[in-house]
Amino acid sequence: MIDLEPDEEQVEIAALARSIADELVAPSARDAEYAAAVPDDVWLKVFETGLVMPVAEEHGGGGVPGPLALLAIAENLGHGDPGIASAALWHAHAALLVGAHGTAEQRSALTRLATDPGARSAVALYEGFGRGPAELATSVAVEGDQVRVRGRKVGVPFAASADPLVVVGTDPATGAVRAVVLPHGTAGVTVVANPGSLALDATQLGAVDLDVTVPVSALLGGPDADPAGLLATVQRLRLLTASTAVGTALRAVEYAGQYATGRIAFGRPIASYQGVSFPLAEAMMRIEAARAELVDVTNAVVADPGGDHGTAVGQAVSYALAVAVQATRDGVQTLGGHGFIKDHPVELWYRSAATLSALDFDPLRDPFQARL
Amino acid sequence: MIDLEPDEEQVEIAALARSIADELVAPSARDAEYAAAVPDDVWLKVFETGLVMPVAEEHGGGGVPGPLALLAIAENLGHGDPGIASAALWHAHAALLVGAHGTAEQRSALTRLATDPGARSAVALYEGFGRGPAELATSVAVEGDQVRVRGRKVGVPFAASADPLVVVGTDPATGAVRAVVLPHGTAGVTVVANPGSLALDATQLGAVDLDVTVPVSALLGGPDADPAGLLATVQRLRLLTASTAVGTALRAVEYAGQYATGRIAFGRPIASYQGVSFPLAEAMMRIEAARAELVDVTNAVVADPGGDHGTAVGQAVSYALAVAVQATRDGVQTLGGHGFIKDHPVELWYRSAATLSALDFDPLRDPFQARL
Amino acid sequence: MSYSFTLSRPLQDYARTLREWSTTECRPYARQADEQKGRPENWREILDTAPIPLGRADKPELGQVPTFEDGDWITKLAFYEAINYGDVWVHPTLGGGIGDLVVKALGTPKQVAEWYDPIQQRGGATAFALTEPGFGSDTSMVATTAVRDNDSWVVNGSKMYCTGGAFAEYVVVFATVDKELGARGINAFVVPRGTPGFNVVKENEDKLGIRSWTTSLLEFDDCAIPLENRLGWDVDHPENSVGNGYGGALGALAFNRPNMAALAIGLAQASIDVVTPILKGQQAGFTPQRWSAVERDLEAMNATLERGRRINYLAQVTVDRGRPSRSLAAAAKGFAPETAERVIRRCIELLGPEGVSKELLLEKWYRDSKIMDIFEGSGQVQRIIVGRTLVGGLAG
Amino acid sequence: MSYSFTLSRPLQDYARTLREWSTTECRPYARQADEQKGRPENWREILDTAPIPLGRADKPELGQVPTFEDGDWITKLAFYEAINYGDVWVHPTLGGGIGDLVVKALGTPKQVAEWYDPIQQRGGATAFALTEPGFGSDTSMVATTAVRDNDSWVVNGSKMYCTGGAFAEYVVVFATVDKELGARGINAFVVPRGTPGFNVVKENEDKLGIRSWTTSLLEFDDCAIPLENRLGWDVDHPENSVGNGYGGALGALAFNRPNMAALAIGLAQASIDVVTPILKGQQAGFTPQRWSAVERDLEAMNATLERGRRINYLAQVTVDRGRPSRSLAAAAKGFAPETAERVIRRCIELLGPEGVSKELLLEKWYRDSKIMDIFEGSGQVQRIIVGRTLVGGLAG
Repeated sequence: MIDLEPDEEQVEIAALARSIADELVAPSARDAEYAAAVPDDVWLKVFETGLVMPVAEEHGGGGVPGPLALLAIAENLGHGDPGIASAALWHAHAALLVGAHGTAEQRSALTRLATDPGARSAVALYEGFGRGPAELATSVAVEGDQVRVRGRKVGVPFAASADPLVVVGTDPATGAVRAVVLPHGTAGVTVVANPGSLALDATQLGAVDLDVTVPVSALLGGPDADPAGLLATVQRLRLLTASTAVGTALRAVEYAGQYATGRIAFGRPIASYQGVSFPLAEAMMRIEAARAELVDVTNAVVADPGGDHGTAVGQAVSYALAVAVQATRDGVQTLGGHGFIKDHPVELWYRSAATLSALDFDPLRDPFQARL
Repeated sequence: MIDLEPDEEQVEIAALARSIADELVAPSARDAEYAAAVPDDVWLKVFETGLVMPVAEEHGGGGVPGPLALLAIAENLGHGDPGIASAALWHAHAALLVGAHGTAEQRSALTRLATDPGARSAVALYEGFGRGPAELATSVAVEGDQVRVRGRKVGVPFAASADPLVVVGTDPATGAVRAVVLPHGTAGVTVVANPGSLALDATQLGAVDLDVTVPVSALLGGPDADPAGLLATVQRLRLLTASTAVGTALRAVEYAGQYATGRIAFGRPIASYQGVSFPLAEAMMRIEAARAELVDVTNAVVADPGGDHGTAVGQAVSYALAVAVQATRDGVQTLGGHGFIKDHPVELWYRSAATLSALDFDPLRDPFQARL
Repeated sequence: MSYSFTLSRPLQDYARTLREWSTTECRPYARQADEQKGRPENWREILDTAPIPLGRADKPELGQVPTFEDGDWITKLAFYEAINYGDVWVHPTLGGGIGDLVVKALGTPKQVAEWYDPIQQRGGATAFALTEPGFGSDTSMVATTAVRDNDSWVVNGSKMYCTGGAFAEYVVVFATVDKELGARGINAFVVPRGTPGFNVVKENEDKLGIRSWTTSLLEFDDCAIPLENRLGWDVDHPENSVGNGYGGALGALAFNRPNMAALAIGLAQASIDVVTPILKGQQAGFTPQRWSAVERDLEAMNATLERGRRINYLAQVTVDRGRPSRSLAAAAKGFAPETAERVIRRCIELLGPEGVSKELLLEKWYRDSKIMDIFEGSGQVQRIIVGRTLVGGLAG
Repeated sequence: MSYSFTLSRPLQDYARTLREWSTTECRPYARQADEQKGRPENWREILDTAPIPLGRADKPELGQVPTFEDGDWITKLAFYEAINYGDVWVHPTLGGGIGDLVVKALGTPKQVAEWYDPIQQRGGATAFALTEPGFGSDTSMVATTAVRDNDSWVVNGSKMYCTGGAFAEYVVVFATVDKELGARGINAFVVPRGTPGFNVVKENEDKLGIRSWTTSLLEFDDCAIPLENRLGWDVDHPENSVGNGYGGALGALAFNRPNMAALAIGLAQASIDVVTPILKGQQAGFTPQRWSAVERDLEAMNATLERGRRINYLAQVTVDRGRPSRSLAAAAKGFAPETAERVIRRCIELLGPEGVSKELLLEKWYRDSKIMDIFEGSGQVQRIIVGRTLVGGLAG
């Protein structure tokens, strides 16, 4: 039945994430960007909340929040700063995958992630070309007691330092999704240096070329891992990233609304012009729609991990990112010349939303259209 | 060089068309719709202006206006009423094609069209499926001294009465565009009854199924007709129809603007709300862009009839129709409840633009997008 | 699941049954209802074929819409979408108008006993007249006047878009007793049919769409009604007056907005569902690239309607929980109707000239749908309300 | 052809040569200019490589932009698009600022002789300070004051977005002599560099894009200048004053708007032309359906930029013909910059993470382009102006 009341865990976790975002993450956004890294003290404090290290208690973590709680964490941290939020969440994604699908041995390695704030892990997922996870061209081929991984991953967080790097690909024999857990320094992992990006520099995005042969024990969940379950979790990672963008969009719209109430032009606060308030209202409506879609599709994926959710996830991700791009754009536009200078954070959100949008973009789902 | 000053012919013809549109066409719009035919007296008066019967003087006509003058006629008549304008123009299209590409014998038959206001002719062009004229599936096959025409045409004006009906198709042997001139009553022409349409009822749109065998003399321009020239003229017919829609769009925006200056809500004329004036301003900008594109692409087609203008014409038509659909929609929206009742003509323009849009629609060029 | 957009199975089943019934039994009368500008004459018989209770005002004995655990307002959303999926003519036949509901909302106990209770017991048609030719969204502009003349209120003015106004037993007319007072001067008056000076100028307005909905253009020309017909006002015991209640009454109407959005979604979903099999049958006519574009459009349209449904749910859950959100209601109404227009138009375009032909209902639904972004607050009004969550009262 | 959107062959050739030169010789410095927040130090040498005259202020002897039969303002459009196609850093290096042009427009003959003519003869940098932290589009809100104190005007206030303000010989500062007078009280004052109280708070503001354009944040703190530095005002012979000229001067700036739209088109076209060959090289990585979508996007983006060019032409032809249209200028500025943003973003998205990397210039051009829908009147301001053609002064 329809029940749109978040449960206690969701409410509490969302509130905690929002307070961390407001008090800690948001004020550190510029520092993280300039340093191209989350400042150590900020990372440590976020780490200590346990919000972004979803590891079971038996492995030294604070437990794995539920799927909707995770969405709420992503959105609320994104409300603080998309750069720091993405860095923290994308590190957490590796733990999520390993915790949900790893062998006992792989899971036991989570203890390090759960206890060492200096650890950085990542999932190498995206390949560009609009490919969804079921279409990945990176091959993960079992050859006897070895696994050979070949392909090119782009938009990989902590590309040069992730330990482990969980690489998602498909098994050329079956077409099914597979993943491997690669420790830092694995031979055949070539990081393509990235001189920086439009935004999200704290996530240290890079491309990775892979031609790796490792023992079959590196296969996430081993040779008999359930590909459907893995695929479902990977889809959820995409939804979580989209949720971060929704949080940023909301923040941009709130900020712009606040600014518009105080800024005077032609004798009135600019918020009193519908040319200013309508785009913000439009953004609010779309943000509600995008958030609801992320929740609903996450529920569907969780309820039926074996189902084909490619279309639904693709639509939800594409829509949420497009909404975030437009909302952050309208945020800058509302501030006008002030939106273009770094005294205000709207320009950072504008860059960040476009960056997130480029990571997971499908030309089939979001055709170009000039405004009509 | 850039020269955006219309010449004397264009200016005079546009002015004449506008005055006919304002004084004669616009006031008859409802009558034409109720009768599903242009009232005889209106048709006669429009006919007598010579604007919409482009026939050379040697065949009893008043001469063929230049390509841009024709665009201006279409736009200005569309400014009066898209239903009457389309009826008159689509009748004229047959004369344009025959005059430009017909054999001497075919052209001599234009005298009847030029002198008999009771004549109705038409071009059967559209097939749906987003097909451009070079892709038509209707086959026009020369078999010895006969021509066999097979296919289905939709959106055919005066489907049940056109004399002649000029059918455009492609030669299955060469893939080139061909047309045949079919007198009314040709065996094998089956008109599919249409119970009426969303709008443009005065054009008596219908579908026509064709399985016709006629002497080769029915081939427009004979067996050796230049397909490139024919294709170029057919492309111009599409641009002319789009121009009609632009005229209607302009009228809708002007009407809505006028209404908005007088209508009061919340203490002010509604035109003073940017939520009202911005969509109209947006429409004006797009109308300028659409009109300019139709002119530019028409020039390109005329300058190089042998060139491949499929993309340019497709873009121009698709854009102009999309602009018209949105502008007429915003016209209704501006009037609100009054826009929804027949006391005002905006609802008629709304229906007409959507109807024109459905005639020549390509899903590749105008992807669906909910508003962001 | 503690946070779910999925309807309960019983409500899903009810809605599916309703949708199938409205498609099978009611849709065949859609063209006729449009052309004749009214519900089919045998509407009662048609409604009698419903396998589930519809909550008919004319036959209350057939039962109300059941209660579902999802909540009453969520149920309404499913109900409105499903019944309108067949066609727009069906839903207005279920109720006898909303004049009596206004009496209930605004009247004194005595007035409720006189004009509301009997309608509940025996059925009957009532109407509500607010909109005037001179205003739409700005209801504070009511220009119809009610002037006291000894033992009467004398009403003068014009009303448009009065649903069922030509047939109702009485029309609840909003009129101002004192223009100086602005919105506070606006009161509601019960004007019985047959009162001298109550003229039906046009029984059913000539409209772009929803032609089967009888909306009347009315004129009140020195129309005198008894003093006690002013709702909320006790002529003998002024201390018992409950006030004009105008703002509150209109405020409550705000929560009907998602229902109207659901109507729009119903039409748009029906359009998609009509064209999809036709297009699939014609697939061979499209180039592979165009077919891919068609499939993409269909996917995108279904997805956007789902978005509209979810905003509707978000809005109406707040009503069911007793903490109604005006801004979510406005977001719901701001989103779906405009989207539905686009969806229906695209369905037409994908079919080409076949899409605009009266052979199909698409052209009708396109006309019907336009009002949904206009009535009960236009898209612009909804954006003002949503904007207030960001910039407060400056949005306007 | 008597009605044509095609540039003359000589102008086409000039523009192509300019575009190729800016791409080959200037674009390689684009990243550096962005990072160092200024033009390359060897900008003069780079400009020296141009095979065609650019109209350089620093070396007038190299020649002005040639005259073409298309008209001077049409020529400007082709010029701005082509030179910005290489990168945004190039174009501002050609001129020495526009302070002297304001002197020419607003000054008395004596003032023109003192501050305009020498700059024309020997070159030199001047600046123009209008925008303040407290306002953008609404220039009537100038809060900087100029108060007469015996033989001086004493200027107080802050100015932002002052291009070249930190380096200019003098800055033409807009200040009000009497706030009560509103726009009529606003006058322009020549404030030479080095005047006590003229403080450069920030040499170059920290901006999202166009970082190589030195825009200064300035502060005037009891900055006293001679009486004769008030433009258009003859201190000795008030009867020779030409008035503040404020409205007219700003009005004339309106016709620069399509030039700014042309800058945006240049960046967007450069983006398309950069990604197209990359994407074609990667075609094998796309499914056929997606590749079809990519091709469709590229086609649509090129078409929409053509639309922007045509509106630009429509606008500037009116200026060349001496009947300048403010509304067409506004339509041009309202159309292309917002469209260009979308185009560049889509180019980025089509490339995926490669598109946001600083390996390419797309991410920079995306940042650069944003200002173009803001400065010289935001998109909203342009829509107000266009709206006036429909609803007159009510648009606002």
